[in-house]
Amino acid sequence: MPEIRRRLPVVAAALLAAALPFLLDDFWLQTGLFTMAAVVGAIGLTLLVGVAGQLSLGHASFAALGAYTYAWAVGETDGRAAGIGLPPVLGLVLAGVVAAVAGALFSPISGRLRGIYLGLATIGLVFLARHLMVNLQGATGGFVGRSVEPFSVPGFSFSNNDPDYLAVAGVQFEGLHRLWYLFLGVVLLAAWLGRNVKASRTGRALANVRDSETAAASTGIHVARAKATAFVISSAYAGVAGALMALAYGRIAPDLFGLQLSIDFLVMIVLGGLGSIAGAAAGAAFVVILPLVLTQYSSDLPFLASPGSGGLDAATLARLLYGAAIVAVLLFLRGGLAGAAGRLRRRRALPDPDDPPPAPPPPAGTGASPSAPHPDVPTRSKETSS
Amino acid sequence: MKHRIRAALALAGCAAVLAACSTEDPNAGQGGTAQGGSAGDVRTGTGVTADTITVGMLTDLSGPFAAGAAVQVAETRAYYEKVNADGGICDRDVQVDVQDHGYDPQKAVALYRSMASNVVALQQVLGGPTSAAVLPLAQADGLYLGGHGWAGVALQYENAQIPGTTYGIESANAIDYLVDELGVAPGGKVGVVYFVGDYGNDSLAGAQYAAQQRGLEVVPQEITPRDTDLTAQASALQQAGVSAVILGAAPAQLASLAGVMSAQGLNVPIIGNTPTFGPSLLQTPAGPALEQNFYTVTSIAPFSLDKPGVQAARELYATAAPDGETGWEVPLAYAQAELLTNALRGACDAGDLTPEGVVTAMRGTADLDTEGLFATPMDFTDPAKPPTRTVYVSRASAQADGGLEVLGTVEGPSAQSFPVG
Amino acid sequence: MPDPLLSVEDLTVEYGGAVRALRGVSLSVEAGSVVAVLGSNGAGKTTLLRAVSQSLGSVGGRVTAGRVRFDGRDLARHDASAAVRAGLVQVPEGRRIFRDLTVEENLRAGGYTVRDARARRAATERVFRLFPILAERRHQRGGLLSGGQQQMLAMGRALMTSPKLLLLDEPSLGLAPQLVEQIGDIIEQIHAQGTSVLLIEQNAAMGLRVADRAYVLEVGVVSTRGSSAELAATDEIRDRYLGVAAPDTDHVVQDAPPAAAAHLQRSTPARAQELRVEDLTVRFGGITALSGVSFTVGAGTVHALIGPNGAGKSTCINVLGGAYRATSGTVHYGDAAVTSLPAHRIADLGVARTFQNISLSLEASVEDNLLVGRHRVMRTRTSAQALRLPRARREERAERAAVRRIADLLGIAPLLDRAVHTLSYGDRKRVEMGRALASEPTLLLLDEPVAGMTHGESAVMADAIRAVQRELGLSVLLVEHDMPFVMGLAERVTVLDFGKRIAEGTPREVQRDPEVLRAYLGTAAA
Amino acid sequence: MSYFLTQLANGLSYGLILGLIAVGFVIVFTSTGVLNFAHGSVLLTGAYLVAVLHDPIGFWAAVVVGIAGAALLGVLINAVLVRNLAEANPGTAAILMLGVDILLLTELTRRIGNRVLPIGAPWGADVVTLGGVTLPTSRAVAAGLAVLVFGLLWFLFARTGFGVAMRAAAADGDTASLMGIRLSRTGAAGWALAGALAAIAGIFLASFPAPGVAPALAISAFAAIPAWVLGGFDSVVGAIVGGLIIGVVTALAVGYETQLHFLGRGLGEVVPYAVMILVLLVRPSGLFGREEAVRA
Repeated sequence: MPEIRRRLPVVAAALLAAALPFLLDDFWLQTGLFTMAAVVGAIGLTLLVGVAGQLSLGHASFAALGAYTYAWAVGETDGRAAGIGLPPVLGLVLAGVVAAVAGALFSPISGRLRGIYLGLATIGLVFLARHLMVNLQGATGGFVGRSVEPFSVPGFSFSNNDPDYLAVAGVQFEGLHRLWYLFLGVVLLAAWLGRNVKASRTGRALANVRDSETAAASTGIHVARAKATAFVISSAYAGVAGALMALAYGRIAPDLFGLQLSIDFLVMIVLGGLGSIAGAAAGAAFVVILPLVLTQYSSDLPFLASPGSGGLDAATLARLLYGAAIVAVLLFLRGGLAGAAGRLRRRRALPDPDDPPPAPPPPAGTGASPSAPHPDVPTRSKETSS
Repeated sequence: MKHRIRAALALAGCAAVLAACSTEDPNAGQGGTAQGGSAGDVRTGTGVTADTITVGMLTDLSGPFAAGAAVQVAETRAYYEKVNADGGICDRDVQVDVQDHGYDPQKAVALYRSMASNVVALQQVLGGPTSAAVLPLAQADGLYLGGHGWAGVALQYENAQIPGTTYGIESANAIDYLVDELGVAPGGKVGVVYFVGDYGNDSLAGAQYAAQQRGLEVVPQEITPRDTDLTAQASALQQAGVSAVILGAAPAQLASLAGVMSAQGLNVPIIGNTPTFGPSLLQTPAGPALEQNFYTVTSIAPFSLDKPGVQAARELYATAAPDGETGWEVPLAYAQAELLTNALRGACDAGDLTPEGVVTAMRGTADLDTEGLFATPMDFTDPAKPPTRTVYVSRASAQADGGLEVLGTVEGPSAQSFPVG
Repeated sequence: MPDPLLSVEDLTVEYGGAVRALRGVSLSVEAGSVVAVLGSNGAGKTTLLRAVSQSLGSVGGRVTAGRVRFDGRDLARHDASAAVRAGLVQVPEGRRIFRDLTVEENLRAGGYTVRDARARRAATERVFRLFPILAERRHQRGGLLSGGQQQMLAMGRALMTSPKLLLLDEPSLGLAPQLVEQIGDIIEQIHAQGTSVLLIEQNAAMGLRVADRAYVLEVGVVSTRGSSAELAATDEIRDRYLGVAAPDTDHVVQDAPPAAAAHLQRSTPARAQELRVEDLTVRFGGITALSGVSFTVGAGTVHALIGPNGAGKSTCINVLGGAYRATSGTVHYGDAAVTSLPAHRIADLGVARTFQNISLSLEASVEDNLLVGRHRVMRTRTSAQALRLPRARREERAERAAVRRIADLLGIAPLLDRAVHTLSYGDRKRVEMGRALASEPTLLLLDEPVAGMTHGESAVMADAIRAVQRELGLSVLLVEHDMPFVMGLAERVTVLDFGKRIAEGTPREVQRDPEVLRAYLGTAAA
Repeated sequence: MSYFLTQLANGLSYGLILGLIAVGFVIVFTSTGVLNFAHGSVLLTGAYLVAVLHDPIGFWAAVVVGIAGAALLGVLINAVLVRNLAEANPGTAAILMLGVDILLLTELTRRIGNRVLPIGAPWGADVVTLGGVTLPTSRAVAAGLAVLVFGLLWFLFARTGFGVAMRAAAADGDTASLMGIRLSRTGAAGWALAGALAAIAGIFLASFPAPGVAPALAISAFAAIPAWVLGGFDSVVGAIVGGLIIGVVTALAVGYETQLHFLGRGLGEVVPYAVMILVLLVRPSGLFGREEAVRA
């Protein structure tokens, strides 16, 4: 019974997401695609930052690698950029694999540095990736970028063609609609895998490394390898996210994968709550949708000036809200959206097997433990607080 | 048990979905356009109703090009107000749907999706990365797309309209002008300082081609929009002994480069592409150096040009934004509105005011006179060729309105032969 | 009678709103006196000092009841800086000098609150007179000083403000005997110059020598108080620090389920082996923490490592577990040379350990923490777990069952779903022990497993250790202060003092060793 | 040869400006444990104040206001935001600063718009020439001033009681507070110093040969991050040396771009980060960093 109750929100959300293409217009479909691509990247990053305690500002580079890998693997060589014409499914897998390999190549640094030091070091990856994107013109199309073949399986294309016309229950299914389901599938798979990793031997080892490297090593965990593993896993996620971005855009260029993308990924998981997969999804939705919606519907908001008139316009407001949301969550919302949701749930006293049950004050004697006062115990040891 | 129920539900769901599927287009065979209808004898599609025509501007009002974009929005709005006051187009009022992408490609793509079902044409999609993201989508939708700059890559798109010529031809003309008018001798070296990207690379390609034609050597220096201190580049150019510089960058880079070169005693001509100059530069420390050395080659007429088309643009702007900044954006916005209006009228005359009809009308324009907004009449019939190869040449002058004094027009031999597309 | 200089009344301190470190502690320091607070590790001594010096906040503690009055003022709602300005300075445990600053700069930082340059110069001169060696080395970086010199610097740094009351936290920690004597002399000198001193010591001999009065603190409450002479004469002090009396038998709690141990099974046939420590030396900067220590832990025996605070016991455990590198000497477990291996490889040899200050994942559940211990014996790879392949799920189920058996054994099964940060200190200690056991070790290194526990709790722990040791044929190396606990459990005991081995033998032999008595209670008391 | 020397001088002067910024990163980091991603917008704020005020109140008065304003902004960020974090750890503090940066930068961008505001410095577009080496006067002034500022910093940290207290607080805050040192004050002082240094750097980064103050100026603080990281995260000397290395390497990479063509175009942007990653591969804690700061 609790099993069902726990799954219920997830199932409901998935069903809702599956129903949306019947209701939404192109703007919202496109926004949804960008959001789902970001969700995949955010899940990967929250495994790295939230679970393993390692910061990365370099994930835009892995997303770029994934995007270009997909475009190159699936594309055909034409005048502008090379390609090898693999089936798109393979291209999607390859995007994750190549990004993972690149993440592994970075392990001499990702395994040795920790926390924010790694975050700073990874900034370099963004610029390195950009340099390669611009200069390896044969594969990337240079600064102008290259177009991306639509996703397809034999006999069916996730674009406006093949079949040229497809309608489900009276709604015409164009490329955006079709891609929606592909993306939804990838997101669900990514969330499921992420949750499994988090709750597995590897996930526990990563959390232990985050909390104390010394203790982790003493239980037989190879600390450097664990940190590198976390980095590789989240690189693979970023690579797949990049491939999805490529599909959502239809055309990719180096400008899409700047430092801002890395920062956005990071903000998503912080707003959502570090380490929480549902939180990462919520954070991604907030970060992607907010500016688009504000710009799109700015004319309906009476207090907003029209763009260019010099007053507070929608884009400026979106940036301000974005910055203010980060500041507010960090100042007032311990654990981000997921933390707040958890507290709300607990207050409603519903059992939630995902989280440990509420923390009652130490009981006055449970079992064999004569719960005496315990001296000299900071609740957080020095190792965990750093 | 639980599993079996789940499986049965899944099967039932699939069956229901399949039953609701159809791959037969009910509209097929009804004449091509899926939506829309016709009013009177003019066929219409998205963006056109019985009494309005909606055109779009997808521009940057909060990003790096906000100021210039605002000028263009103001001028464009004023233009269509005047058109509407004069009776509109095809008996309809023209409305301008302005959306702000903030120089963010992701926003641009999403906003494009919302506009594509609302507008009959996009008068402007500003910015390199943003227009690069939107162009293929607009092509797939067959939507007229103007005002995306002068990059040569746009020549591969049937639906994209280039207002004048390409950066590459601008730069080729610049080389021709250096040799023919400014006395740069064959065998000399010309520096090309350019932004990484389609704009800069196009400019470099034109300069390199022309230099080869005219027996000059190019010294390339790549920069990014973030480089605002060009000391190292200036030193490198001086070291190489250049006798002129072509700049495919933005005003901040021009100020730095001109200032440093002049301070180092390297007083050689600097010729910039259209987006390089802004009149406020003349107030910076680099002002004197600019007046001494700076020239620009532009497709669009400089603000101060004394021709009827430009005059009309100036007058409209003076009433629309009396205190607004003056620059090449004013005639450009006016000219683009003229081009689109011409296409819309053509589509109306042809009885096809659908998005496709607008593109067809634009491509049917062979000899459009813009009364000086562009240097020659415009010919849009071949998508793979720019509408003209002639540019205006001007030089910096604090006396002139908009900071540029027009010297004349150029269409040099290398510009004529420069292979585009 | 005038007000005492410092009076602490009914003080209660909590950490993180859950753990109470002090309960109703009262003490007073008369102007011009030296007062010692004695107690074992984890008794709450440092918490007491931090509460007095208003520096609890930085470690997450809070005074929930009682008050601290100094010089007639209530210090509550003032910060540490105000306390310093009022004339109360704390010398922290472990000296904590600023290693990158020179001696002179250290003193300058100490005298930060002294605004008057002349007074500051005079204070510097006074410190240099008290510690001539510091004057010689005034331009040297603090980190290059020896341990004794660092202690002098730490005290000199505190004296820069010419305090009315000096709080000293374990000044003898890790110092050689003659240096301890010297520090004692200096405390007497400081006292003679008119500064009152509140001294915290584990070295009862040293504490009782210099103090007029003393308090004994035991798990957060004052258990004994009196003049130094009275206390030195009581049996309780001797019991407390040497375990001379036979261990109590009446405290054995019945809750420990002895049958549970029968379910613990090894998944590998690994057997305990002999641990040989030979000529082990460890130096940190200017300090020698261990010098030439050798001992052997027989396969399947319980061996205790005892000694006063700072004797090098934890350093030794840290070298065995791979957290520290040995400067010289070797450690072999069976045939494997432990000293050349990284920590995770040592764990692979079947060596598991616990930590003095507990190192658990606080946000994770008890079960997850215990499962981390199973890391070494689990086999499925990340990819199999991510895909939840049947074998991964099978393994996960089996491991959860194994962890439950361990939890049953330690009496923490009801807590499996709780997050560790909600647990009491004693429960956390047991969780950590469980994590060590979960990795199916053949050698268990326990760093103060019952520090800060009540008698009842430590008895349960002793039973548990005994049970698993018997069931699984483990070797156990134990570092502990609680003498009755050690004496009742260990088969052999090695005694360290100042980084050297001073005695080894059966518990009974060691208890009678004059060297050991001297190390614990000082020559005076022996 | 004189070409090489010109590029070298150019790189060194630029490197000293980077050093000013990187030292600010170090001081904020050691005094409050914050990775200050808002450093760039603090820098821009200082430069912006000078640009708008130099006309009404004169350049030098505007410089004083700009430096004081940036310092005050830093102090405010620390007092209002950093000290009130729900979970105080370096990771969340760093992300908080990203949020602060977005807020400040958005407002400044709105105010500046697309304009380039001249800084109004008296040295204008002058250059100095010394033995065949040409250097913009503003850069020569910047180099001289940076050296002076570094000297003053040395005096502060080595010779004054408060400076020693700041170092003590940076080394061991808990113990320092036991000595009566108020960490809130050393923290505030750290932020103020960093803000002032950033403003000085900003003024020179907006001076000739750059055209003036534009929003992109905030990004130039990012250019100092490789300098900071490769110098070691907690070393002031390391930050200065790191700045010089990055400045020189960047200038040479740009100056010899033609010869280095095989590495691709646009080297100037990527070279600082490439150098940083190479250094970290060899020394994870940077050139002057303490080992334990990074590892364990």
